[in-house]
Amino acid sequence: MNITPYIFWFLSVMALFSALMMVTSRNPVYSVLWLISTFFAISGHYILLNAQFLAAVNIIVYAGAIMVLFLFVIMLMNLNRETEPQKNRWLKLIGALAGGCLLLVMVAALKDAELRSQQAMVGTGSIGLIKVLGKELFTRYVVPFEISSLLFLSAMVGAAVIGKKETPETLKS
Amino acid sequence: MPINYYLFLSLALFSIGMVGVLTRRNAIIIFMCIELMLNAVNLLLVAFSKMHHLKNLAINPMIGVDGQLFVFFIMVVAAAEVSVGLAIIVMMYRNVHSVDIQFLNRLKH
Amino acid sequence: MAMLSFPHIAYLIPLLPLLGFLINGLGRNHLSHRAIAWICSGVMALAFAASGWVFWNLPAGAPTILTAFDFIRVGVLNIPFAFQLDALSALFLLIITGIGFLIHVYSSAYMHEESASQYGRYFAYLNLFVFSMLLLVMGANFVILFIGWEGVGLCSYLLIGFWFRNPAYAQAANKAFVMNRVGDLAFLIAIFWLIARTGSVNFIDLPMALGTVGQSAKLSAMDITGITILLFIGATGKSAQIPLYTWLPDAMAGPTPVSALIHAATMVTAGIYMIARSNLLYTAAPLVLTIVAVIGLATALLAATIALRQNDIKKVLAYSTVSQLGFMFLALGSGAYVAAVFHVMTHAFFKALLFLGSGSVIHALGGEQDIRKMGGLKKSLPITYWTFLIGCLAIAGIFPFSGFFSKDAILLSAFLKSPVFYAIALFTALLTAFYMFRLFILTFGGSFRGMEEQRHHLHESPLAMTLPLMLLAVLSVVVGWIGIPEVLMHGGDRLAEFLSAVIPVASGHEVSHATEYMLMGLSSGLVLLSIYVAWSRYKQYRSEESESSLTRFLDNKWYVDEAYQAAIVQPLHRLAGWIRSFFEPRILDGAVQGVGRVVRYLSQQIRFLQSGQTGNYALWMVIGIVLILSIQFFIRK
Amino acid sequence: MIALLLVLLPLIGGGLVFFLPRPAAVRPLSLLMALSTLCAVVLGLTLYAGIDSWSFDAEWIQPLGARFTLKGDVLGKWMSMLAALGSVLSVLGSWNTDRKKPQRFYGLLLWMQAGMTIVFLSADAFLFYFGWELALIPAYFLSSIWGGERRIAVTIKFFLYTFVGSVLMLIGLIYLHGLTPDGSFQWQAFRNLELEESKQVWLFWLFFLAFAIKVPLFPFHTWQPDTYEQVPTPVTLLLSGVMVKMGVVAMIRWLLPILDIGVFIWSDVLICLAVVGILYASLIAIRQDDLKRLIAYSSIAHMGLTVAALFSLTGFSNNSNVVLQYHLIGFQGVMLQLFSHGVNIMGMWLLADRIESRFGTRKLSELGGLARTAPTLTIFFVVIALANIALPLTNAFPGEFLQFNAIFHAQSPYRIVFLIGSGLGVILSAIYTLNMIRRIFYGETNSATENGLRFSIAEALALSVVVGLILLFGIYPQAALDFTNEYAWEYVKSIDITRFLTK
Amino acid sequence: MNLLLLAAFWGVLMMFLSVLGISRSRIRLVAQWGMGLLFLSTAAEMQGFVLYDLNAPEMLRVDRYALVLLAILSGCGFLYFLLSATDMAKVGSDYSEYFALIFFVFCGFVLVLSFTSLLMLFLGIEIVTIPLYILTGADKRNLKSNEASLKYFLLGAFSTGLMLMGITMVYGARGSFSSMELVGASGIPTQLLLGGLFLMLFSMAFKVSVAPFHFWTPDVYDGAPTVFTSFMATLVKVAAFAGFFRLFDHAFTSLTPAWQVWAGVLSVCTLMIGNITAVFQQSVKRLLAYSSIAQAGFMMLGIYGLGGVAKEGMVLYAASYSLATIGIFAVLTRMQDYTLEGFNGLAKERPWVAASLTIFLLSLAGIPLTAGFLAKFYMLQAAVEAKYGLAVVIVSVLMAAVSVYYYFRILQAMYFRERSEEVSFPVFSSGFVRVLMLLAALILVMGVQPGWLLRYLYF
Repeated sequence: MNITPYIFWFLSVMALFSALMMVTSRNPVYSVLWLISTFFAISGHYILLNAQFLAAVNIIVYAGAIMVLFLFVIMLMNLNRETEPQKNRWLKLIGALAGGCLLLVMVAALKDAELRSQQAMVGTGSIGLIKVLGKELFTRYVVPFEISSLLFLSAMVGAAVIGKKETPETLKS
Repeated sequence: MPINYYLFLSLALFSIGMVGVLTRRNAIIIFMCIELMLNAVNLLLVAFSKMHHLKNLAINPMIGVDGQLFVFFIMVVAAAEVSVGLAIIVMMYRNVHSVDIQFLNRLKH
Repeated sequence: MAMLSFPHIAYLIPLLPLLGFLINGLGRNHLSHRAIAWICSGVMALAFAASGWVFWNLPAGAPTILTAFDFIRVGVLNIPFAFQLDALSALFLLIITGIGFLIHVYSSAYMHEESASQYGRYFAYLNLFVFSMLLLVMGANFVILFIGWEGVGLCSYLLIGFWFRNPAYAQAANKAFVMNRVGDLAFLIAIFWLIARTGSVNFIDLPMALGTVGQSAKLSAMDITGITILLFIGATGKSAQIPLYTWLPDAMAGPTPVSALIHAATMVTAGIYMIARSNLLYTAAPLVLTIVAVIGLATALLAATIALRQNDIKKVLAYSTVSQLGFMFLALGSGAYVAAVFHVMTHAFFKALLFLGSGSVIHALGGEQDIRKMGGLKKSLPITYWTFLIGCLAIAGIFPFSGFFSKDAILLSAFLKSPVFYAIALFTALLTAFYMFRLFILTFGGSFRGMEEQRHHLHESPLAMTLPLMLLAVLSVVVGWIGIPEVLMHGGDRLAEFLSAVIPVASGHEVSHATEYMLMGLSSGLVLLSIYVAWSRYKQYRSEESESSLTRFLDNKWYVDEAYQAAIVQPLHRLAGWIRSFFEPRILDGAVQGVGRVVRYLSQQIRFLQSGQTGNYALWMVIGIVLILSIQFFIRK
Repeated sequence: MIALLLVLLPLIGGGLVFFLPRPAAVRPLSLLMALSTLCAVVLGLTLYAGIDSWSFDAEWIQPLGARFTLKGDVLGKWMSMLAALGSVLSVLGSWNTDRKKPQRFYGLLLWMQAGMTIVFLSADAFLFYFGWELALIPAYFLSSIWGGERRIAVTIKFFLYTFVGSVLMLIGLIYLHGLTPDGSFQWQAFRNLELEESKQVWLFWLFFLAFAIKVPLFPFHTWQPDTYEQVPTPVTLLLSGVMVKMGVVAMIRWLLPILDIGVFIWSDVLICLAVVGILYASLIAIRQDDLKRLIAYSSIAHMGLTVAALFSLTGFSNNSNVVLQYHLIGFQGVMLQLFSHGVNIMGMWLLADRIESRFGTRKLSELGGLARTAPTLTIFFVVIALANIALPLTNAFPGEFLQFNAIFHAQSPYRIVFLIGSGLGVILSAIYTLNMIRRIFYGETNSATENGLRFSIAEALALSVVVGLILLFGIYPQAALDFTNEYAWEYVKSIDITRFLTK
Repeated sequence: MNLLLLAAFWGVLMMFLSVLGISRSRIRLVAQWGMGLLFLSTAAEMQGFVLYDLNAPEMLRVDRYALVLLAILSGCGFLYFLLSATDMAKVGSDYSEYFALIFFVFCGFVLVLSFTSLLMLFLGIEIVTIPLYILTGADKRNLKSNEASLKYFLLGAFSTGLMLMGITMVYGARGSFSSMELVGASGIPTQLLLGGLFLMLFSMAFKVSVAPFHFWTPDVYDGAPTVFTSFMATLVKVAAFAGFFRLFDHAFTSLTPAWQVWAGVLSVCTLMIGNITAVFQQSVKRLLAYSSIAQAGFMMLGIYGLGGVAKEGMVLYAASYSLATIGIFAVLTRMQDYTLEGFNGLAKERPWVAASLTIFLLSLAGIPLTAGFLAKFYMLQAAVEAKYGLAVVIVSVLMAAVSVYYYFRILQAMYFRERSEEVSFPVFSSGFVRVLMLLAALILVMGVQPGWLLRYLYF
């Protein structure tokens, strides 16, 4: 008797349901909350896959920092009401159809591959541990790690450029 | 777990995110949908990493680390993107007091 | 003269008029009337002298070929710029230069009122005309002949339109050139055909091509028929036969001496010359010969009927030329090449005489050409009167004038061909006599019907004009005697003997002397009768003759011009107009522009895809992805 | 070196003229450059006639395998002479016309000549294409800047139309390039390809369209009358005198020898097009009131004949010398006519330009009576116009004569139809030419034409050269035929496709 | 690697310069010198002079292809700075930051051009695009700029999602992120790999604006400040294409039969949409945006006909297209009126500028004697041998003819029309004109002797 499949199914259903709710919620704040719930479900999957580090980061960074930022912006803009006017019904339908078709196509294309016999290692395996990841990150992956700093630098500069208020004086100088 | 399950789950999440992008008008929610898509990718990456790990356990126990590290980098990038993206949305909001992308139609044809 | 050998002198013949052309053409603004006249007539006189020398010194037997240089020599095709001197060409040389000279002399007085530069231009053209005609008859192959052929066409074009201020004249000139070109096209195709089969266009190679000499024939019966028909079509253009004759009467727009030149010595006889030249081919194509005869006969009759009702002195003469040319073709078609050449010769003299005489009349009347406004000119223009009379008698074929002999030969040949032909030809001859004397009587007989002031100015022409008239009159009488038929005088047909090297004497069936006498008598008697009828009918001419549908039909020249207009010119014109104003801009260019328009239209439509809506953009992307993936995964494979 | 010189002289000369500071010196300098090119050609034909002096080969774009190969075969020599002559005539002919920015005008003119010379001389397909377009660009600017009222719309049509053709040809070139074993653009390499029929059938059209548009062949001609009408005449002179010959030269060099089977398969269609074009253009010319358009259509008709003759040369000889001999006859006609038509049409443009600039109109209906007031013009015009319709003893006659022979010998069941069709063109050409002469020169003068017209020395010189050439090749065409004979013989042997039968 | 280090350093330097508050002309000078230095260092690296070797072959490998393209990019960047640096000042107050961002983008170029791991490709693309989102929105009070920025951001992020999904699927199939073909080629579920490949194809197609993923391009190029449009439309696009090319050249060569036809289809679609839509545009800026789509279609031919010739073509295309477009945009930036009428009569008053523009336009249109022609030539040559190559090539040349039409509209405006009264032309400094002419000269030289550039690809 293995409990893993049950956890898997539970988390999956939760993730899907929350995602659907996120997309369909009219109130942005609800959307954020449903998204956070999705993230939790995904984190649960990570734990199931024994990717502890990622599970933690996902909660802290995504569900914690990023989603709070979203929430913050929504609050700032006072968008926490169901103000969003609805898109053209047809466009919505087509959009949903297109997304559905994509899913269908991908699933149909991939379902009968040899992938069927493959298993993902659940519950065990050391590669998700901080120790292993950290060692890799600072040896083989040090170059991308360093370079991602550039990404942050540019994002920082960018946010500063965008965020600064343009005044006539600054323009003149 | 069969890898197919993970594959279809994340494809489903990915598609849900995509449908959100296609159907919503609020820029922030669209952005959130994109984040959902990224998370679907992350999940699949982790699953694949575990799959390869399982497959090659005997040859090289380190196989599969790449996938998880990639997820880490995706998160990094996502964070950077969020900072810039939200800044842009706020700037937009400052100018037009709306984040409805349907009003973004000065540029066309 | 010791320096000058036969080839040198032969070369001189065409070169002299060319020289005259160049001097006058380039120097016309700097030369006086007198100088121009002297130069032109001088070169013609010299050319005549040279022709005479060549004529007498012509080597017997095989023709003399003088090759100046290679005109076109490509592969198997060799077209030398060569002259062929034999009996036929020598004879024509004499006629052309002789009559040409007289016409030059005559013109020097006739055109005296033109300004010096126009005068020079006129004579330059005249010289060029003679040069082209000399090229035509001297050419040793079809191409050189064709060069001259086109050259005379060009000159006639230039001269017909000489008085260029009158648009109608220019129109007439165009018509002449274009109709000639129609014939020329057929001629050219015949040449191509000949080249294709034999690789040669030289006259001396014809026997070989026909297989009469040496190896087997290169030309099949089909080839010969085709080539001869095409050549004949060419001849109908140049020699004004049905269906291409209508330009000739219109060509009267030019100065009268030019008409004389065209009708008598040059141009229109080219067709006869060409067929006589290629008689070997024609003899081998009996079917074509019959066609030639029929066409000739029909033309002769048609033109004669039209001439009956013409009132313009020159037009009557023009139609008479067409008719006489028809006679000549009848002779050719009957295989009597010599008779045709003979008639060319006699016709040259009396037609030149008649035209120059008519020029004298017109000159005296200050440009009047309508015979209804003439009459009674006998007293004031005695020389013209007498010479014109001789011309009329000659053309009517009264013994012993030259026309009698040549026409008699033709009638005889027609009789040999078919009695029906003979009957029609005889009838035509009667008509000829009738309309010529109608013309003569209306012009010179009765009393003057013109205006008073014209009457005061009536005068005989100057010597430079009358002298050629008198000379021609004498010649018109005597020239027929070189071809006295065998029946009248044994060995009298010196012409046939002379030409026998070029034109083999046909060994056809002969008619008995009795029949010949009878035919001769019949035609002479009927012609005299016809003259009498004309005299009795027109001696008291006052005003309009009676109108009937037949006369109206004749007045309008059988409506041939109108038919051509309606059947060819107008449809072509309309088609061209339709193409120009509809098909070209709308359909062809429209298609080109249409591509541009479609692109612009698409551009206008496609840019609406760019709706500005971010959601739509993403949607398009996803649709693209779905399409590509589904095709890739489910349809390709 | 001569070959290189022929390209470099106008190229550098054009550059010099283009940047000349003083407008006054422009015309003498450009005349000098044009004349020196002509001298170079003449020198190349006489003193330095060896094949060495007419060949030039240099490394060019190595990665592509494109080389800068100029090879003056007889065709090349013959046509570069025409190009040099055209440029001299066009400078002379516009000697007294004042234009804004003459430096640019004449500079571009010389560059155009350089491009055309490259086309005529190049033995490398890439270089050929280069020259093909190089000639077009200056023409575009010349036309658009100095042209008539509708110049912008018309020249873009002209440019686009020819451009579409040439890029299709480019594809063909690239394709053939890909098939060569060593990745070469050399003519010889293309020639050695021996493509199978299935490829030739469609490859043919890629090339043919470009050339047909250039010539132009019915129904691809619609750019031409508009362009000639709007373009300044010295340019038209080069366009119709020399540039349209590029199309035929290209067919001779790049189409018939390389895609011989394709050409043969389509030859019936092509000759048919050409013949229809002759009749069609002639008919339009009859109803044309605009002098320049009339000349343009006449050019279409005459080039149609040349093309018809050219395509009549393909086929099987079965190694029969006689058939080849007849092909030789036809090809000689094409060669002669290429030059003759160039000379004649240039003469026509010189005169048309003079008439337009003097009387301010080129409508036939607004002219008239010039024979009285402008006799010299009349003589030149009549001589050149009659040469244009191939009157004997003018230069076009031997050419057209031989060409008709070619059509007569075409290996087509319809050759008689073709012959008669193109023959009718001869009649129609007489009609429109005489109409034109009649309407310009005959009749009464009007206020515009009563003052007549005098030629300057330069113009008279240019016209005299034209007339001189007309008479020279009219009376003694053998001079030209001898020059081209050997080449023509080799050529007709080379385009014979009998060798494919034996395979 | 020289360029990566120097660019990062210069980016940080520029960042601090803004804080120091020195004058704009100094800032500009530093930036220009820096860019010149980048070019020189790359040139030096080609001669074997390496400042610092990062030594991470499974992440980055700077090969000759990357070096040549980097040299072209930095060279063009230098010219771009020379021409347009002053115009950036008009966009907004953060003068120095713009430079910093551009230098960071150059770091991204290095990654995109020399990646051997899909991770680096992803990072590179992100480093390139994130600053671009900012630059697009740099004109903060201009609603068009805002809008462009937001559109670009949303769609860009969306396409990033696609790309990541693609990378993930490839990883799933291969077990490695290496972009080298050899690794993990055994026992692959091909469908998964193919799915990943296609998703990557789509997202790269988005980055280089290939139809039907091009929709962002006209709006963003139109909305962005013109100086930055110039940068995006040229260097960024070229770099993205080079990365695209490198990816498919290295990673997916053995799968060519699967995607090649699609590359052809995309390229045809792009050519048609880009060219045909451009025909109707009245604004030169928007026209150039569509033209850049059209040019992308041509570059796509290089991917379609992947191989040796295509690589050379890509290099040549990169150079010729960048030079020409930079030149045109540099002039356009300074024009008062962006419509076609605004160019009327330019040739008369600014002959040298007009002459240079002419050469740029001719090059874009692919007229011989210019580098643009040769670039197109190489592309056609590469494509013609591919499957269905002939049809694709015929469509593309016909579309090239359409492009001639709209490029020549600008020519016509400059040369054949009269200036309208209310428009006055800017005064171009002599230095500006000289640089412009240098660009034109480079295009001409490359048009006659491309070998001088291409030989750096080998040896």
